[in-house]
Amino acid sequence: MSPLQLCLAFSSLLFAVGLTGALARSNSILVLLGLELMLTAGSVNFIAFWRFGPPASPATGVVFAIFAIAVAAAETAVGLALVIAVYRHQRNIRLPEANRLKG
Amino acid sequence: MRLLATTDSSLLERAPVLLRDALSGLLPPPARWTANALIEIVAILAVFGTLFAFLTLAERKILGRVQNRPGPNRTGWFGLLQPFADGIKMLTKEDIVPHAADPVLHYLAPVALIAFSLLTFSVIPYGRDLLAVRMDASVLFFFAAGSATELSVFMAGWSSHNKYSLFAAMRALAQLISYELPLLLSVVPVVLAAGTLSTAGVVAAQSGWKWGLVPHWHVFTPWGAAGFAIFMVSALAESNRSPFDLPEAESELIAGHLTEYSGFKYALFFMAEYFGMCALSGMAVTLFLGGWQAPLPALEFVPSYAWFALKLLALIAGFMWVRATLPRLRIDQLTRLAWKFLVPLALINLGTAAFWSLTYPWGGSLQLLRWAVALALVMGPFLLLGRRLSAGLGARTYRYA
Amino acid sequence: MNTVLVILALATLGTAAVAMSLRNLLHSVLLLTATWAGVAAFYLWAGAEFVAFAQLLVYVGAISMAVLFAVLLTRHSRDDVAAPPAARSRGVYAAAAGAAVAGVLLAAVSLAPLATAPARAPAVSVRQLGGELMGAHAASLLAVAVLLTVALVGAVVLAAGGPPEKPGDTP
Amino acid sequence: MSFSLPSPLESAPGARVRAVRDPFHGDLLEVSMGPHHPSTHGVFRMNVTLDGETVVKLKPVFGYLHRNHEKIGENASYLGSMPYTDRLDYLCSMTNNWAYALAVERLSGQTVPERAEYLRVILAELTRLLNHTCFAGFILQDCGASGTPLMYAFREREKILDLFESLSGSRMMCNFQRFGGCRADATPEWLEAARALVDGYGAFLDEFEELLTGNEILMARTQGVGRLPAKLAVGAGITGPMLRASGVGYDLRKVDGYGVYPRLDFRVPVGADGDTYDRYMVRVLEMRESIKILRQALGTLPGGPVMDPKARLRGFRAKPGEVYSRIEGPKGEIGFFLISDGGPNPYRYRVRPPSFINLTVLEDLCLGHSIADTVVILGSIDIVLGEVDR
Repeated sequence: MSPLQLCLAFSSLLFAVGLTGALARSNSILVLLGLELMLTAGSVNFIAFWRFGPPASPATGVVFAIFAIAVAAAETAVGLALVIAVYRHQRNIRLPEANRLKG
Repeated sequence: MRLLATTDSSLLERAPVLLRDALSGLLPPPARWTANALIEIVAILAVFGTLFAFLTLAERKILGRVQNRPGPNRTGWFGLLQPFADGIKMLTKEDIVPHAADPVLHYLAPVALIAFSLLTFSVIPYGRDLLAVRMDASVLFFFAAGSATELSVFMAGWSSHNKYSLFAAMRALAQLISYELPLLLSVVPVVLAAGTLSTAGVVAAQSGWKWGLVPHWHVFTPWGAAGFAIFMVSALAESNRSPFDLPEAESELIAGHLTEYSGFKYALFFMAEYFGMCALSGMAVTLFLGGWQAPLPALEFVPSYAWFALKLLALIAGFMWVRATLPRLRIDQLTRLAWKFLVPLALINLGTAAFWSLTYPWGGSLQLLRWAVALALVMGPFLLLGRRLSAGLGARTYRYA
Repeated sequence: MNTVLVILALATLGTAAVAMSLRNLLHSVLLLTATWAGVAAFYLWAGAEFVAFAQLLVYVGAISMAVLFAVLLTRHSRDDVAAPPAARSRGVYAAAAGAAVAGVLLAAVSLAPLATAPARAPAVSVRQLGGELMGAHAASLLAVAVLLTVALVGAVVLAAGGPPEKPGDTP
Repeated sequence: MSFSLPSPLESAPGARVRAVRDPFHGDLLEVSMGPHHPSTHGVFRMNVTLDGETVVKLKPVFGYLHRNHEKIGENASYLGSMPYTDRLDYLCSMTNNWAYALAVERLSGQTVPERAEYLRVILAELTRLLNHTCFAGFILQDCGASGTPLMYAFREREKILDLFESLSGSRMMCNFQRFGGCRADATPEWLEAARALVDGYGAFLDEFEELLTGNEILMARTQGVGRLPAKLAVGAGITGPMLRASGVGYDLRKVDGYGVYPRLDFRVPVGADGDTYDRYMVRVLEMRESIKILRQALGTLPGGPVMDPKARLRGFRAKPGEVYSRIEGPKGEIGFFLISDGGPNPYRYRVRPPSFINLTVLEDLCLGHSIADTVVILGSIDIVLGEVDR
């Protein structure tokens, strides 16, 4: 396998692990972390293609990865705030019980 | 890694690099790179390990002198062997792990802490030719590695299964989240002015003297002085030193996250605290105090690493002085100081630095205007925010019945 | 060169997989921190120094702290950090879904006619990167900045805006 | 729909807990601070219930140092109790001695020579300096100033203790006062040394205050923290500097005018807010007044005996009756209640210890403040466990 394919395999597996975690667990923090892993797998792809892919502008992949990290940080902040808000309302953070849209 | 001794400097200046090359020269060429790296690692460990040992002694001596007592003076001349006695004591003490503790995290915490704090040493330029790892983004690396240390404090506090330790863990997290921001923001103006994220580049940007007298160190500009002050205050908080030693506040939380640690693990925490202090002071020297540069052209014959050591020790002595003097802040005051004072100041300081670099070509009387505006930009917010911060506080007058 | 990559990938995937299956939430978070550090190591291996350090700073330094904070704030007692796995059937379905996605992706990756790797990494200095960000990508940079600000403010409002308090309730 | 958490404390009968709500209202954590904690000033325990770091309930637990003082006093002779009083507040043995001696003197109608009265005032004011100096050092230590103020304070304390030692033979357990006077007379050299100490004390106080009194961190830590309203202070029987810090100008040296205090010119500093800062500052100002008193007393010390020649110590029997006698100790009103049935030992012996009674408001002061404040507030009450537990 070429390095690019290895990198892509790595990111695919990371994505799958994140997906499995997000689907399998009912704790909302763990679900959030699973999503985070999937996002990380995305930015791994950016770097992989930047490094081994067809040459484009020299910084594009890096710039995209940076943006991805920033967006992931924002997503986590909002996600955790939601988790805390949910906890304040129903005193636990199990997702199956957070199925009402009413407070 | 690929260090080459500059040829125009004195023998003393080049001595460390020459010594390293002589040692690795004994090996076949393919192994030299690895050998050089190993020698550098060992040198950093040895120098800072020794420094740590004697800093503990110096701290106790300085605290002692400030407090009208002699400090340790029984082991060796002037207590010079005290660190070794302490080391032997620490090593021979029983390593206690509480029954209810989380054993893995309890074990990992000091190890992770010491590892991360050692990482930060790799990017500090100790001298003209002394820099272990040359990287383009070494300033970023320094703070990335340093930010992980508080994670270990959290691990220690959480895993000990002690309520005081748990408080320490929460405090450590709050403290880190609050002070990481001003610490990084105070560095941004330097990066802006130097136009580089590499530590060597920042030092190079501070070379030279104005009128052959005043060095071009960042601390001698209005934004640099403010940035230096913000950096040092945040560094005190980041390294959990008094008056920001809330995680281990001994009068409140016994010893905070260290309560359940003993023996060598405790020593590792202690070591990491001093390493953190050394690393942050070293970074402050690099970013604001001209790194290894001599203060006057006439003093350039002194090797650059000596200047670095001198500045480093001066800053560490400052840390100790502060510790001997100030009371501790409360956690809400600590976070308020960060969010309502240091962060806005650091942001405004960024603007000041931008103004300073935009008005670079101004000359003559405009130079005076430049200084006046920059000083106003630094002092005005400082006074205003400071007044708001200490609103309602003040000396009182008392009546007599 | 590939050996390093394989080792890195295995370590990263291993920590991620274990983290996703642990009962103790705190251990999960700390292990995930290791995962993120592993990804940062991958970036460093790929030559994207800046991204690696940004990843370290943002994930290990900030996000892990925020997650730990959230874990500590959302529990009933000191020892309440256990996150019991959901029903067995759910785990099986999830594993099946994950395996299916992984299979499809891996098949696509191994079958796709991908260009061969260039001999050396595209060298990009921090200065260049800064130029790119402020030049070609200035608009997106601004958008991300606005997004971050909005997210931060929104997070604070969500987390801190509790139910209206009765007057006289607070000291 | 609004949502509120039922707090277990709100529904508890008689709970006077102010509900302290923060946005992250979590579950309550109980922490047992003490009996072995660096800042409980001895073996004292506070069962603190915390919401985050905020105190919502505080239960003081004491008695770890209980020594049966009052029962021993009923079985020992009148003179035999004197050394025990040293151990009440072991920082202020001289004032404890005086309060006990005064009670017995009133019970038996004894008089005290003029010189002894002056000597008692001198020793009491030295004790006040000693106590307040230690207090100032300890409270700054509690605030987190790592040792420096404490060491400064201890340096001065040693000088006073040296004086005590050369006069009574013991640094802390002086056992110096007797019914009818003092056990020994002060030599001219001793008086000279005392004058030198008093002359230098103002400079020490200036130095000490320069170190931290104007410090913003100290103000932020103490101003507005642990406010004690005057009404609560009077209602709870708080005395001493703690009461005066709350704005009540009540000082037994002025109110009762015992000893030779009416002849001396001094003022009583009074605080306004009753917070920790006031409690600290009132004590510092009191030290300056004590210096004034000491100057006057040392300047006008009359000659003569220090012991009433008619006084009888061994085999002493008081007339039947009862007496409550009190003086203004450094920590507040230290009083002794004695009932005599004419026998060689008191029928009933009871101490009114100032630290114990001042400690009763601890919970009121701490509620709503953080755990770090609790330590400072406890320090500002200035307790000695020997006296609290007796």
